[in-house]
Amino acid sequence: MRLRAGEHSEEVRLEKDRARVGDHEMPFTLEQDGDGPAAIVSSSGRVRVRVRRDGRRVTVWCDGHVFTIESADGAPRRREEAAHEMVAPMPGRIRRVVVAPGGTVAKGDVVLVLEAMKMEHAIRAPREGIVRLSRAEGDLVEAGERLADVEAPLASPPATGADSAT
Amino acid sequence: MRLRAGEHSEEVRLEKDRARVGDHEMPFTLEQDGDGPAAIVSSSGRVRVRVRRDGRRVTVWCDGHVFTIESADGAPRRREEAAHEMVAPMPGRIRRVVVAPGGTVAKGDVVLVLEAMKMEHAIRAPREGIVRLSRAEGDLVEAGERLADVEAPLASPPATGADSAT
Amino acid sequence: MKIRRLLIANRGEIAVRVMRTAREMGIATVAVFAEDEAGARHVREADGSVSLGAGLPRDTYLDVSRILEAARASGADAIHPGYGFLSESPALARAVAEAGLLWVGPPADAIEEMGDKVRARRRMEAAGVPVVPGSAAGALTDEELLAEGRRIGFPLLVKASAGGGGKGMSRVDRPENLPAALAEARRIAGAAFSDERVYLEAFLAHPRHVEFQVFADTAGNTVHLLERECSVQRRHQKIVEETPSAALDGALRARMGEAAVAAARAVSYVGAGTVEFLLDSGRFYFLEMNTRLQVEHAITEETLGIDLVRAQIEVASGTSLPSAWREGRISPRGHAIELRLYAEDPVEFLPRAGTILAWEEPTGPGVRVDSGVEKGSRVGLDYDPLLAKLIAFGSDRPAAIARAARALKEWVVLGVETNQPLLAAVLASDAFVSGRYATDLLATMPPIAQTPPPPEAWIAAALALSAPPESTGVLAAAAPDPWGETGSWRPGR
Amino acid sequence: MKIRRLLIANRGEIAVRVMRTAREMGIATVAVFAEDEAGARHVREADGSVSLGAGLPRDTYLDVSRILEAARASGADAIHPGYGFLSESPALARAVAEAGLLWVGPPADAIEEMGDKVRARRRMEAAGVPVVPGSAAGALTDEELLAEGRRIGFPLLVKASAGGGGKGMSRVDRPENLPAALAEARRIAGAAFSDERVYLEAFLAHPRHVEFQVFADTAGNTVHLLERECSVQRRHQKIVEETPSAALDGALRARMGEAAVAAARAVSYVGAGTVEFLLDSGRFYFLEMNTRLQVEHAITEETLGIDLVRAQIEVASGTSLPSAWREGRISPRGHAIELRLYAEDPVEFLPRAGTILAWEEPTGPGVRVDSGVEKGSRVGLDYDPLLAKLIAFGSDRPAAIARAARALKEWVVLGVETNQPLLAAVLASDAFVSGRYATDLLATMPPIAQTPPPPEAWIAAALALSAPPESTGVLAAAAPDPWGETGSWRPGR
Repeated sequence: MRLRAGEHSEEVRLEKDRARVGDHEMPFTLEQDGDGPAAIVSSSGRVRVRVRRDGRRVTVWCDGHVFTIESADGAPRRREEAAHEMVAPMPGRIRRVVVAPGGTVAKGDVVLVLEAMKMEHAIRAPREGIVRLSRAEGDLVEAGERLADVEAPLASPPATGADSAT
Repeated sequence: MRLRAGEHSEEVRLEKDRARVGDHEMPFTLEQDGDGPAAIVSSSGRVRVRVRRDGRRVTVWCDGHVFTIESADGAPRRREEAAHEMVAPMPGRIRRVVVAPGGTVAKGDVVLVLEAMKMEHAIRAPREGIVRLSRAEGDLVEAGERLADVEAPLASPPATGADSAT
Repeated sequence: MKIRRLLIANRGEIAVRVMRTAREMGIATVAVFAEDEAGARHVREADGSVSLGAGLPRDTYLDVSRILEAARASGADAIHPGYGFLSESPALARAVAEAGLLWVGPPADAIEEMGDKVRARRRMEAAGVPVVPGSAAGALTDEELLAEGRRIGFPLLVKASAGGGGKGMSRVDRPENLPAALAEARRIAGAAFSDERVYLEAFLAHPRHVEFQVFADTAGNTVHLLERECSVQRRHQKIVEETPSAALDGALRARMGEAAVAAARAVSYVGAGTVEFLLDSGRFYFLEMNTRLQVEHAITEETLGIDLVRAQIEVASGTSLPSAWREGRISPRGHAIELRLYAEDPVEFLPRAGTILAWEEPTGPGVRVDSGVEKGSRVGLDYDPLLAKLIAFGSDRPAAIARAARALKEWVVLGVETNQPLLAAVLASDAFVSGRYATDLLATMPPIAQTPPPPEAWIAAALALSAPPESTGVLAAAAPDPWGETGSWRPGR
Repeated sequence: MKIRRLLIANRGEIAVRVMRTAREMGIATVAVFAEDEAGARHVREADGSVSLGAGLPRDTYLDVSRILEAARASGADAIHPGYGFLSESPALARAVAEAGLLWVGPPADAIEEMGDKVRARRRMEAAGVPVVPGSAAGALTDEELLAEGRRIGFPLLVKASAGGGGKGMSRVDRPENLPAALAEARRIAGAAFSDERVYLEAFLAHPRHVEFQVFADTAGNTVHLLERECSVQRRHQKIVEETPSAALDGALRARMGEAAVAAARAVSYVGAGTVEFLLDSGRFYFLEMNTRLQVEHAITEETLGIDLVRAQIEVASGTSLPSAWREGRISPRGHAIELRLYAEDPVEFLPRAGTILAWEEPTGPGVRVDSGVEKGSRVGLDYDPLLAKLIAFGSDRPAAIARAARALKEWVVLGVETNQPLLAAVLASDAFVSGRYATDLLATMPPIAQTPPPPEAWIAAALALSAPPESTGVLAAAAPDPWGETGSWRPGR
């Protein structure tokens, strides 16, 4: 299977007691405990691992380092951030909405302010247009969540599927 | 339900947010975590608990104490130790069988020696008769397991159901 | 007065840590919690707990009247404030005394004196404690401060009078930038402390941040319990502390310790406190006094073999300081290092939220973990991102560093990103290993490398993605859900 | 010589503990295991492991040639024997040296000298170390020993010359019982040590068992690192140890320490060792010397702030003892207590087997757990029933006791019965709290009460029995099966 970890990517094939990682053939044994895989033992030694899976993505703790690895086989690609969208760069709370819904903005205008801990982060308009908010002041949002779009002025119809504030 | 812990026994009834333990009515809230019940909180305070179940028996860790509690409702009673049986008083390994299978013993004769750690424990005949072994030298046995019986000489037929040594 | 039931007006690791000592002293413990933390570890470790209601911290852990209500409701006879939240609130200290309860902290007046940074500077100067050259207390307007700035020299720092933790602080390199910096600092200070006053301080190029633990009792005994080196900081927040400091020799240590005691005496201090100094080119300057237990108090406990929380509770109960302390018979030994594990990314320090899916603390000789979370804990964004502290003790500094690195590497945390890679990089850095570093250590370190996964990580991932989802040991309820579906398990697509 | 790869010829908590220090010293670790322990914790914590094959301990952990094979196979350049097993085997010590590997232990000759209890007594007498009055070395026949017995006086003890750990030891109250006791002791000694020789010792009525940690390097430096009080014993096996001992004052401590150093010097000792004394009415007698790391070494580490395993490895590598030790600048501080958690019932001390279903170690300030098991570990009957050790440190003895009691109460163990109730009873007993106790402490304690379950336990049980079985968090594979069916889950009947 094809796996991806950020910019790194590998073809990994599992066979009985051996794995092929890229061009590298690697016999291994797996140690498990009540919490799942506990170690991978190969000729290069014993490496402790812990894995948690969420759908087609896993986080792997491996001897003190943590990696997020996902399946890249025919995966629905993460929604690309469209040029007209504003997404949350990190989890946080929407502290202030600066532009009135339906208001017009220039490229680079601050649309809303996201607070994570005690820091405030300005979310700016990616282009000129009319703001449609997907979330409201006070909302908690996850990283990558769509916060608002900017529609081209006078051109496209109102975005469908944008939730009203919840 | 009727519960038993060694010589202690209680009638326990669970209702929504309250329990009746014997004559004692007790409102409580349950705290849980990924490992099951974590605490029982009542007017007398918060008591940490951990529970593991095995069939109709549970072991309960409760603020530093451990209790084994089993359901006493129509439970198949533990097999009573018959007067002609020898059972293991604790888990261990059969170190020596002193009497030849089919050999004759007097009451109180040592039939076999059970070793648990470095201690040896003599298992003696409960009455006069002919020894039928259920287990063999070197076997690992659990507490309460039948090790051998002594048949009355010349009287009863050979015991049925006694496993041959495994 | 013997305390029977102690309410801990805090959360997270410090609440858990205070409860442990209280339990050892035969004192019942009461936790308080905001509704979103009803199942949190500090609640589960207490003998009893009281809800502070729902809402943001200002309506829960920061609400003086709710804390007092909780104390009344639970029958507590004393309150320990921990650190942060209301620990440096003279209002709570007064209200507790007025309610006839014991306050496990310094007198409200001492908190107040030290809480106003400008007043504290003046006090310290009067007490003969050196302070960083700065603006006169009366200087408030732009014009007055500009004149003072030219006298002190640029670069300099603008600071909030009521501040702490670096909030509202900024560096100004040229006189012409001062007015804008003053305006910004006033805005932030006003919002954070309801007090817009700011002042100026000389900027030290490569200062070390070295603090002294002080302790005083109601009988007038005031002592210091040696120093903690706190120069490893990110954005003015400490992440690694150690004791002893490699920057002090016996003579300097004695002079700084005397200054720390003089600072505490100047405000008639009682209880545990910390006097922070900047140290630059062998000269030291009073920075501020933290009138509470410090996050990093544990390294002092490890090298001195003492329990500072126990001493706090005893002093609050009217007991004198231990005679060994009063007579200077403390016996520092070995070396201790604290690593703060934060739920934040190790590069930009952005806080991270999530649910702890795996949590296996390192253990063994010389390793102590003070932790506020456990497997299944929900980490939100409304609270400080400190998850736990690792304290490593060794008979000397290299042994302590090796132990800290070993333990850090064994610490399994999944579900929330942490600054573990940053902490590992600090321990491995030449500057830290040499002991010669200042508050700019992190700035001088190469960026944290994003290492590619080793073969074992790829294999483990492939195994997990090949297996049916239930077999990975994740609790359905605990799984985060980045794909937008709701919580429960589903087969891999 | 710098060690690169260390094989630990042991299992359980001591193997894990040695590995931790090795890892901190940058030394790779190799575990060995009998096949039934392939997934054991000590194997999982090592960098690599080698199977010793299947079978009883004598064919695995006690097989000198297999240990050496494992070292060769794994490329180890040094062997640490831990305690028990082959740690006091001169044969292994010699074989390791002959194979060109480093032995992290004393010279084979020293092990041999101290291993023969009669020879050791003679050596000690010659070195001016007081010994318990006993039979002459030449006395071997019943007649000779009976004459010696009359000289020493009854009651007296019969002991195996090659023995240790109380094996083959018995008390004889009258001359007429001596022949039978000698026969029994010879039989046991012959079976256990392949050496039937026995000797007699005066019986002390209420002795305390106090031992001194000694350490020596190859340069001829020999020091002691103070005492451990080990009088809390069940059937001659220690279960609670503490340091310092309440029975010693400064003068007695100095005299006993000197005697311990003299004992070590008499056999040209190198490395870590322990000299055990009996102490009765202010007089002390050499009992035996354990030529290895002691189970209870950790309490010395806590009060002295040192790492004895690191010192062992350094001495084995040819380094001298730390200068502080050589110059007598050790700095004992506070009080440390060790509790040994055994898989055994707390009344009859019968060993218990099973699978650890829940295992949550206590943590926090001053609490150290050295553990050989974890959740899911299988506890069998073929090995020592020691599961883990809890080491509690406090600034004084009452604080250490309170901390030990707090931590013991927090320790969650399910699946295997342990001596937890006995340990709790010891900590709470008047005799232990007073510090005035001897080796008969357990005999003088009231029997452990079988407390009835509190309401919360009944409720928790009822909840678990009402729920579908999967919800109790038990792993199907880990569940013991007292009802005779095979392993997997089934609904409640």
